Formats: sequence, C-alpha cells, structure tokens
Amino acid sequence: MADLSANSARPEIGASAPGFWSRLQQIPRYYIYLLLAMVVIWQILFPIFLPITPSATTRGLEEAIRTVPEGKLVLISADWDSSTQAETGPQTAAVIEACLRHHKPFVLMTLAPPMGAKLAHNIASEIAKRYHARYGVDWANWGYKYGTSNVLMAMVKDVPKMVGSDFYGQPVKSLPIMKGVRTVKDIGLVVEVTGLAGMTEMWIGLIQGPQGVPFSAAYTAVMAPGYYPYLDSGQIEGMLVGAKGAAEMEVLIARPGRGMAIMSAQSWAHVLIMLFIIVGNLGYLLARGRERRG
Amino acid sequence: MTGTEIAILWAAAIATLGVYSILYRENPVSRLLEHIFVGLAAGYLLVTTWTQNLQAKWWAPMVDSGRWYWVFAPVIGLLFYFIYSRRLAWLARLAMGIYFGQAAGVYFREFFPLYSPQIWASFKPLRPIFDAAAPPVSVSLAWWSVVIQNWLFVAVLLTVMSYFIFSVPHEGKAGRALGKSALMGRWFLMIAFGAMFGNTVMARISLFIGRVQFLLQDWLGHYVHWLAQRGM
Amino acid sequence: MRWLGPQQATTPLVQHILLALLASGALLYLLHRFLGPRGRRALIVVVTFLFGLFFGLEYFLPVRTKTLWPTGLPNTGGSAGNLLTPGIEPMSNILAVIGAFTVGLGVYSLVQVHGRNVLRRRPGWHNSLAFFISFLAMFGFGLWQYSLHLPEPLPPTLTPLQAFANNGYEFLFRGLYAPLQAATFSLLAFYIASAAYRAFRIRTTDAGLMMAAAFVVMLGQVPIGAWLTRGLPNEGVIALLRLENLGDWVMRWLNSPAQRGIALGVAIGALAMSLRVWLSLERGTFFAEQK
Amino acid sequence: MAGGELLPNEGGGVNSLEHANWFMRALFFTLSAVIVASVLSAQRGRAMFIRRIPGLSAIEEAVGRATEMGKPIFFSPGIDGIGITTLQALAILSYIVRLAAARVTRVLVALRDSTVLPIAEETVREAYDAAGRPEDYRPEDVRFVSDEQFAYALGSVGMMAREQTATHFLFGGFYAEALILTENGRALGALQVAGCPDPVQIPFFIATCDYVVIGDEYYAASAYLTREPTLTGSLVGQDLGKAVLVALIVTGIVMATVLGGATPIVAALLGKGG
Repeated sequence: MADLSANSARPEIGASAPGFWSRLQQIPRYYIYLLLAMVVIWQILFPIFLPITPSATTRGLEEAIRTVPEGKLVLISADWDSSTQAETGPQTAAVIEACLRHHKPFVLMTLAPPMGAKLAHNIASEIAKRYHARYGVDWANWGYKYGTSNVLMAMVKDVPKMVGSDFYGQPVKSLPIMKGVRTVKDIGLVVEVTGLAGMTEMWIGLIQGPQGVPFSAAYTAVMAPGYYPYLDSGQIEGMLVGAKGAAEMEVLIARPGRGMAIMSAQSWAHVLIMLFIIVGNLGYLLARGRERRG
Repeated sequence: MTGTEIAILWAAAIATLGVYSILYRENPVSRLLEHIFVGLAAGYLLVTTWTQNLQAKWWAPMVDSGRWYWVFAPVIGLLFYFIYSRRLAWLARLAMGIYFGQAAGVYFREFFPLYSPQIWASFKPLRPIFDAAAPPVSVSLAWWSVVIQNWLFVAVLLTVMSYFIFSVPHEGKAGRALGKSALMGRWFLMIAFGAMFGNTVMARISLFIGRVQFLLQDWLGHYVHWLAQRGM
Repeated sequence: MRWLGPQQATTPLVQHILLALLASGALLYLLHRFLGPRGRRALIVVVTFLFGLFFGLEYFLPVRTKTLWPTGLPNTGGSAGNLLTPGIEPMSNILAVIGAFTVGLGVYSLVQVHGRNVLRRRPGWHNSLAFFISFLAMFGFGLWQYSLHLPEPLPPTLTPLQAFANNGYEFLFRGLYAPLQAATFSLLAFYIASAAYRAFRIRTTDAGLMMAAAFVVMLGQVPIGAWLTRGLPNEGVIALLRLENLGDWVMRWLNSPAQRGIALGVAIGALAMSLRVWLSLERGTFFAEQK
Repeated sequence: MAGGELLPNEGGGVNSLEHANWFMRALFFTLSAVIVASVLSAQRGRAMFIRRIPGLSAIEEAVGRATEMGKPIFFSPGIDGIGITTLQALAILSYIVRLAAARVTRVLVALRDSTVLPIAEETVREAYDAAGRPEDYRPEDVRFVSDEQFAYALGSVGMMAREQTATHFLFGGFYAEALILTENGRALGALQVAGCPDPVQIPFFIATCDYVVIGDEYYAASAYLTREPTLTGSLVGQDLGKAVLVALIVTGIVMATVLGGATPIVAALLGKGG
C-alpha cells in the first residue's frame, strides 16, 4: 500500500531541468498569496455580480419569515462574534432585511459570545434607519442573556421575565413591541445565526420540539452540512449556508447588499484557486510527457 | 470618533498588516507582534482565570458563603508544582492521577452520546421503501436512486472501517479480500478528504474578506471618502 | 477592591481555613514520609481508578429517583438521575478550579524563557521585553477594568480614572488582541490556496481522487458552478448533476459515511486508550516504575 | 457535535442519551471485555500481527533526519486540554523523546494547556531517564506557548523558525491552527509527520506534511511503536471491537431492510432503561 506521504512536499517531476512546464509546477507561494489578495480586494471594491439562483434551503427561510402570523415576533438569535463575522454578519443583515421587507416585527438576542449583541445591534440599527423602522416598535434588542439552555427553559413560561431589560438596560415591558408577548408561543419564528455547534440542538430540544415554535437557522459554510438531517425532517424550516445563503436571501428580497459583494469576492477567489490547480496539473502532465519522450 | 477609537483603529490596522508580513517570511515585525500577542494572551489568561473561574467558583463560595473546605482545591492544585522537585514529584503524579481518571471516565460518558446516533443512523434499508412521511433527501428523487444512495452509503462506511483493521495480514483468500476492501476504503477516504478540503475553502476566504473589509472600510474608509462611499 | 467580593471573612472562617491547610500539610507530609515506592504507586493507581469510576459509573448506573446526596440543586437538568448524578457537576467544577491553579505553571514557563532572554541580552531580547510589557499591561488593565464593573453600553459619564482604565483595556483588547487573533486566523485563506495548488496533482490515484472531490465541492459553493451547469433540469435525477447539487451530494453521501467510518474506528481506539489509562496499563509510558 | 445526526425517535431528543440503557450497558461491557481480554491474552505471550502503518514507521526516519542535521525536533500535542486524545499524544511523545535522547537530539514541546504542562514535563523527564540520559533533560524545552489558539500558532511558528527545527511532529487534537503550523513548517523545509483522530484537519495535513496518520491509526500508535505485549494486545482488542460494531451495523441494516426502515429498531434500542 502506498504511503500517505503527501503527494506534495518532495521533489517535483522534471524539477532537475527547469523548463517552463516544470516551473508551472513550482509557482512560488508569494505569487499565489499576492494574486489572491489582489482578487479579493478588487472584488470588494468593484464587485462583478454573478447570477445567483436561490437554493431550496434559502427559499425555505424566506418563506418561513413571510408566513409568520400577524402579531407574532421573529426572534433572531445572533450567536456570533468577529471570528465568523464575514459570514454571519451578512446573514444577520439579510434576515433583518427580510423581516423589515415583509413587515414582521423582530427582536435580537445573543446567547453565546457576549460581543454578538453589540455587533448585531449595529447592523440592525443601520438597516432599520433605511426602512424608517423605530426601535422598540418595529424591532428591539434583548441583548446578551447569560445561561444558554437555562435561558431557553426560562423563556418557555414567561418571556418578559426572562428578558428583563433590553440592550440599553431599559425594562422590556415598557417597549410597545413586547405588548402581548407572554410565553414562547408568542414568537412566530426563531432564526439562529451562528458558527457554534450545539446551539441548534438546544433550540430544537427545548423550544422547537416541545413547544412547537418554528425554527430556522443561518450557519457558517463549514458547519452547515451537519444540519441537513434536521432540515430533511422538517425541524429546521429553512437555512442560510454561509455568505452564499446571505446573497441568495438578498436576491429573494431583491436587495443586493453585502452578501452579494462577498459572494463575488468568494467566486473569483475560488476560480483563482482552481486555475492554480489546473495550471499545476498542466505543468505536471506536460513535464512528464517531455520527460518520457526525451 | 474619540482619540481612543482612532488609536484602536490604527493599532488594529498595523497589527493586521504586520501579521500578514509573515506570508513573505518570519521577520522582525512578525516576531515582535508574535511576542506581543503571546504576552497579551498570557495576561488575558490570568485575568479570565480569576474573573471567570476562580472568583465565581472558588473565592466567592469559600469567602462569601463560608465554605471553608474549598481551601483544599488550591492544595491539590499546588501539588502540580512539585514536578520541579525530584523527591516530591510523586505528589504531582498523584494530582495527575486524578485527571487521568477523569479523562478516562469522561470518555466513558461521552461514548454513547457521541457515537450511538452514528451507529443507528447507519441502519439504511437496502430496498425501496414507500413512506411519504419520511422523505430521505430534500431533493426529490426517484425511489431507485434512493436505494442506490443507501447501498453506496453502506459500501463506503464498511470499506472505510475495514481500512482501520490493523491486525489481519492482507494475505490468503480472506486477507486479500480485506486488502481490496481496505484499498477501496482508502479511496473513499481520499474523496472525503478532498470534499472536506473544498468545503473549507469558502470559510477561510471569508476570514480574509472580513479583514479586507476592515482595512478598506473601517480604517482607510475613515479617511477616504471615496472608499467610505463604496463601503457596504 | 470590589473584585475580591465583599469581605465578610469572619474569624471562624479564617480559623477553619488555617486548620484545613495545616491538616492537609500534615497529611501530605505523612504520606510522603511513610509511603514507600510501592505504596505511592498503588495510591496513584487507586486514585486514577476511583475518579474514572466515578465519572463513568454515573452514566451506566440505572436511573433512580433516590440519590446519595440531598439534591436541592438544579444540576440534573430536570431529568432523573441515579445516586451519583448530583455529584457530577460539583466534581467537574472542583476539578476545573483545581486545574485553574496550574495556570501559574504556564505563566512561570513563559516568564522563565523570556526572562532569561532579557537578562542575558540574547539576540532578540527586545521581543521578550515586548512580551513582558504587553503581559503586564493586559494583566493590569484587565483586572482594573473588571474591578470597575462598568455596565454595557457604557454610561455617558465616567470619572477620568475610570475612563483611563476602560480605554486602556479597550485599546489592548480591541486594538491589539482581537485584531491579532483575527489576522492570524485569516492567514488560512492564503495557506489553503497554496496548499491546494501543491497537493492536488494527479500524480497518484489518491491525489487525483482528492482533487476531483475538492473541485466538485468548490464549484458547488459558488455561483459560477451553478452557472456552468445552468442548462440541466432543476428536477429529477439529472438535477443531481447540477454542480450546486452535486457538491452537496458528495458531502452527504460520500463524505459523511467516510467520516463516520473514521469516527467509529476512533471510538474504539479511544475506548481502548481510556481503559488503559483507567486501569493504569499505560503507566509505563508516562511514568516509569517508581524509583 | 456538528456532524451529529438526528435521532429518529420522537420527543426524546438529546435527553434519551443522558444515561445508558440496557443496550448501551451490554454493548459497552462487550467492547471493554473484548479489549481487556485481548490485553490479558497478549500478556500471556500470544504472538500478534500488526500491518504496516506508513505514517508511524516514518517516525524513526524523521527523528534520524534531525540527528543527522544536528538540529532539534519540534513536537506539538495539539490544543485539546487533558483528555484521551492528549494523553495518547503524550504517549507518542514519550516514544519520540526516548528515540531522540538516545541519539542526543533535542525535542522542543509546545503546549497550549497549563494543566497538560506538568504531565508533559514528567513524561519527557521519564523518557530521558528511560533512555539512560537523565542529565540531558532540559525543563525549558517543554514550553507553554499560549492558551489562545492563534497566539499558540504564531508562537509555535516562531519557535520553529528561531530554533531551526528539522523535524516536526504534530500528534493530538488539532483545529484551524493546524494549517498555520504545517504550512509554515513546510516553508522552513522541515520533515513533518502529523496525526489527528478527528478527520477535519487531515486534508490539510495531507497537503502539507510528509506523512499523515489518519483516524484510528492514531490510537494504534503506542502499540505499533513499542510492540509491548500489553499494547499490542489492546490493538488486537480494538480490531475485535470494530468487528463487533460492524456486526451490529450489518445486523441493523439487514433488519432495516426487512422491516422497511430503522425507526422500530432504534425505538427498541432506545427503549427505557433502568
């Protein structure tokens, strides 16, 4: 059985005679780094939007938001921080936009990294301004709530009591948006935005399953594949996968924004990496061909 | 923006660019930043060990609630420091023994929650099942393709597992069959590794996009109106 | 010193603590004085075994309503447990606290390495000096800022001293620590690109298979993939060949069973290692026979 | 666990795995008994075969390379805290230090967890003793780098560059920092051998290292390297344990095929214990 020695590190075929083809196999890594940086910066500044077809999972989330019954809240659980911001930030923004576009009142909450409350708050205030949505009436931020699963259990019976005060430290009972919100059943949809494993299991185990509150999620691209089984079983109604999901949501609600720009940078970076792989293989094949002949 | 915010902005930008200099090679700037980073992390570790762990879990119960027996915790913890004495090192080993035991015990606890769902999720029926209540995939597919997928799933799982059998020589009739299965398993492993690699690229590029957005919009954009306008 | 918590240390508490310290000191001395090499080894083996047993047994004992300790604690997550269940969370806490005291060892190791560099003026000693400055700065400002217990978002009026503490901490954390973290993490974007370029050569079957799978999944992630196969139908089996579906299909039907095969092998391997550690069969590896 | 699949039982959710039931007790006891029995049988001298595992065979060669070049070895036991993964990493470290000590080659150990530090120090010192060179042991070679994941990565890369290490071993629990370590290590021209029980970082190890130890090969390491009867016995026991799991899965598949789905089987297996 062949070694698992990386097909990589040691001498390349044809390396002894540094012809053009063999040089294609050994592009110095600095060039790769430089080109990648240039492509990303270029696309962030001058994005070339590519046609995006929304996937079934994103359509599921859009529909879930659109069909939230009158008088019920959308709860966006923003459980992320700067480490996954490039994906979860646009996702949060896209979900907020979808709520505002469909005139659904929403609240933000953060269970895991405390920093998430502030980051999501900044995004929400910025978007709300564009829609002339008022804090406390059309949306609110419950802030960071310590205690993860204990928070969820406390929420079942009495939401205002669990929340206590909002992001600004004022009692939530005083907010017009909270009028009529008593138990967890007054929440029409939970959208979990996160890069953390375990949050979904908690929501499904404690709220979606036992209380029947619809649940959707937005995940980083790395962790999303693990959650398809929940999607198949209907426990997750819809899901955004990475920045791609955010871009698809923006297409669905016809609001190209940060997700689209990030996706164009992503696309061209992927194309660049694939080109490098192809060039490397071409170099390898041609150098090998020349070596056999000569 | 306040003076502090400006200082934070510039420090963050310089730190970011400084770290990127390591892409060329390990250099004096990256070395300096490395030491600053390690220093900050060590300081932060001490602070959080007190504020998030010891203060709440140890000091408060002991001093505020009068549970004096918590004083035994540092006694055991300090046993670890005896590794620096050859004569007393065995006491450190005693403390380590606690953690060895815990490591094993915790694994015994994790075994089923971690792996039993994986075991019964592998019980895939190998014949068509017409059950509208439980569609097996989100893409609507013909029944026969679902059956093929299940066969494939089982084949991949079992051949991969056979790759990790170490104590049977790949000789003789049965051994050669095992060898073939292991080779198949190895190929499936390579496909899986390639897929994982490809699936990670996007997340990693995202990280850099996040930094570029910071540099262009938050930092430069603060000074260059043109960039700020392009900011999203 | 509010961060130390309200000082209610009454005399009996101090007495108890001193007594406990004396008692444990005496116990350790006696153990050290009177246990021979074999006794010491046996003691370590027994301690390892008992702690492993405690954590393991709780999972496997039948669930009963009766417990060994009176349980007014909400630590069973609301579900039933057995007689060991109420002990799991306190014991985990205790071990976390004990473990926290080893932080000093880590810091000592750092101070030792860098202190030597500075004292002996070794090449690059100024870096070690930078280590000490940033270490002490973060430690000082971190504790100071914590001791202020400032609410979030910040109140509009801070005393100059409060503002100094807060700004200092914010500068260290948001100006240096977090950006260094994020920038280092983001290096991976470059490394993954050059690693892909080098590793995916069709030189061997292995590398070829890896490359093919990576290509399909990467194309499926970005709109270009969808654009390449836009001509294929959206429904039915052929829809699987659309790159965005194909990548997904590879992840779920080839990647997950392979990962599961690995995981189940590891499950048994780690079980064997756990048993060896628990029963001290691996002892010769870590600590040879007692001298 | 992100990859965890949904349990096809109703209502029970995660809680149904909070304690073992009859089935889990039986399975756990069987698996443990098989492993222990195999250890005992090996201790009585039964000869046992282990197939070649290239990544592990490479360890000796890799140590030799550092000796030839007169440069130190770098070892990282991953960034997990104390747990089974890390203890196995330290067992491999012990073997490597013994090899290196006999050839008067330094081994630098970079740690992320302060509780692992004393254990690693003891392990290394013991290994020097076992190699008959206690005087060569230098406590400062076992270093705590940082508990912060990426500070650890940068610090370790700095250590490789400054100490000019010729061979890098990475065994243990690795996450995103893995590629930072190995890509830089490769650029520095070191020979690298890496292993991790979790598959997620393996693709990146394959892309950047010379030899890679995958999945359960990692837990086979002690036995493979030392050939001690206790450990080889345990390895054979591991194989038997895997055979038990395969048998269980095959039975489940057959039953699911006959019954038309896995739900009734799982319901029976998850039934109330007590």
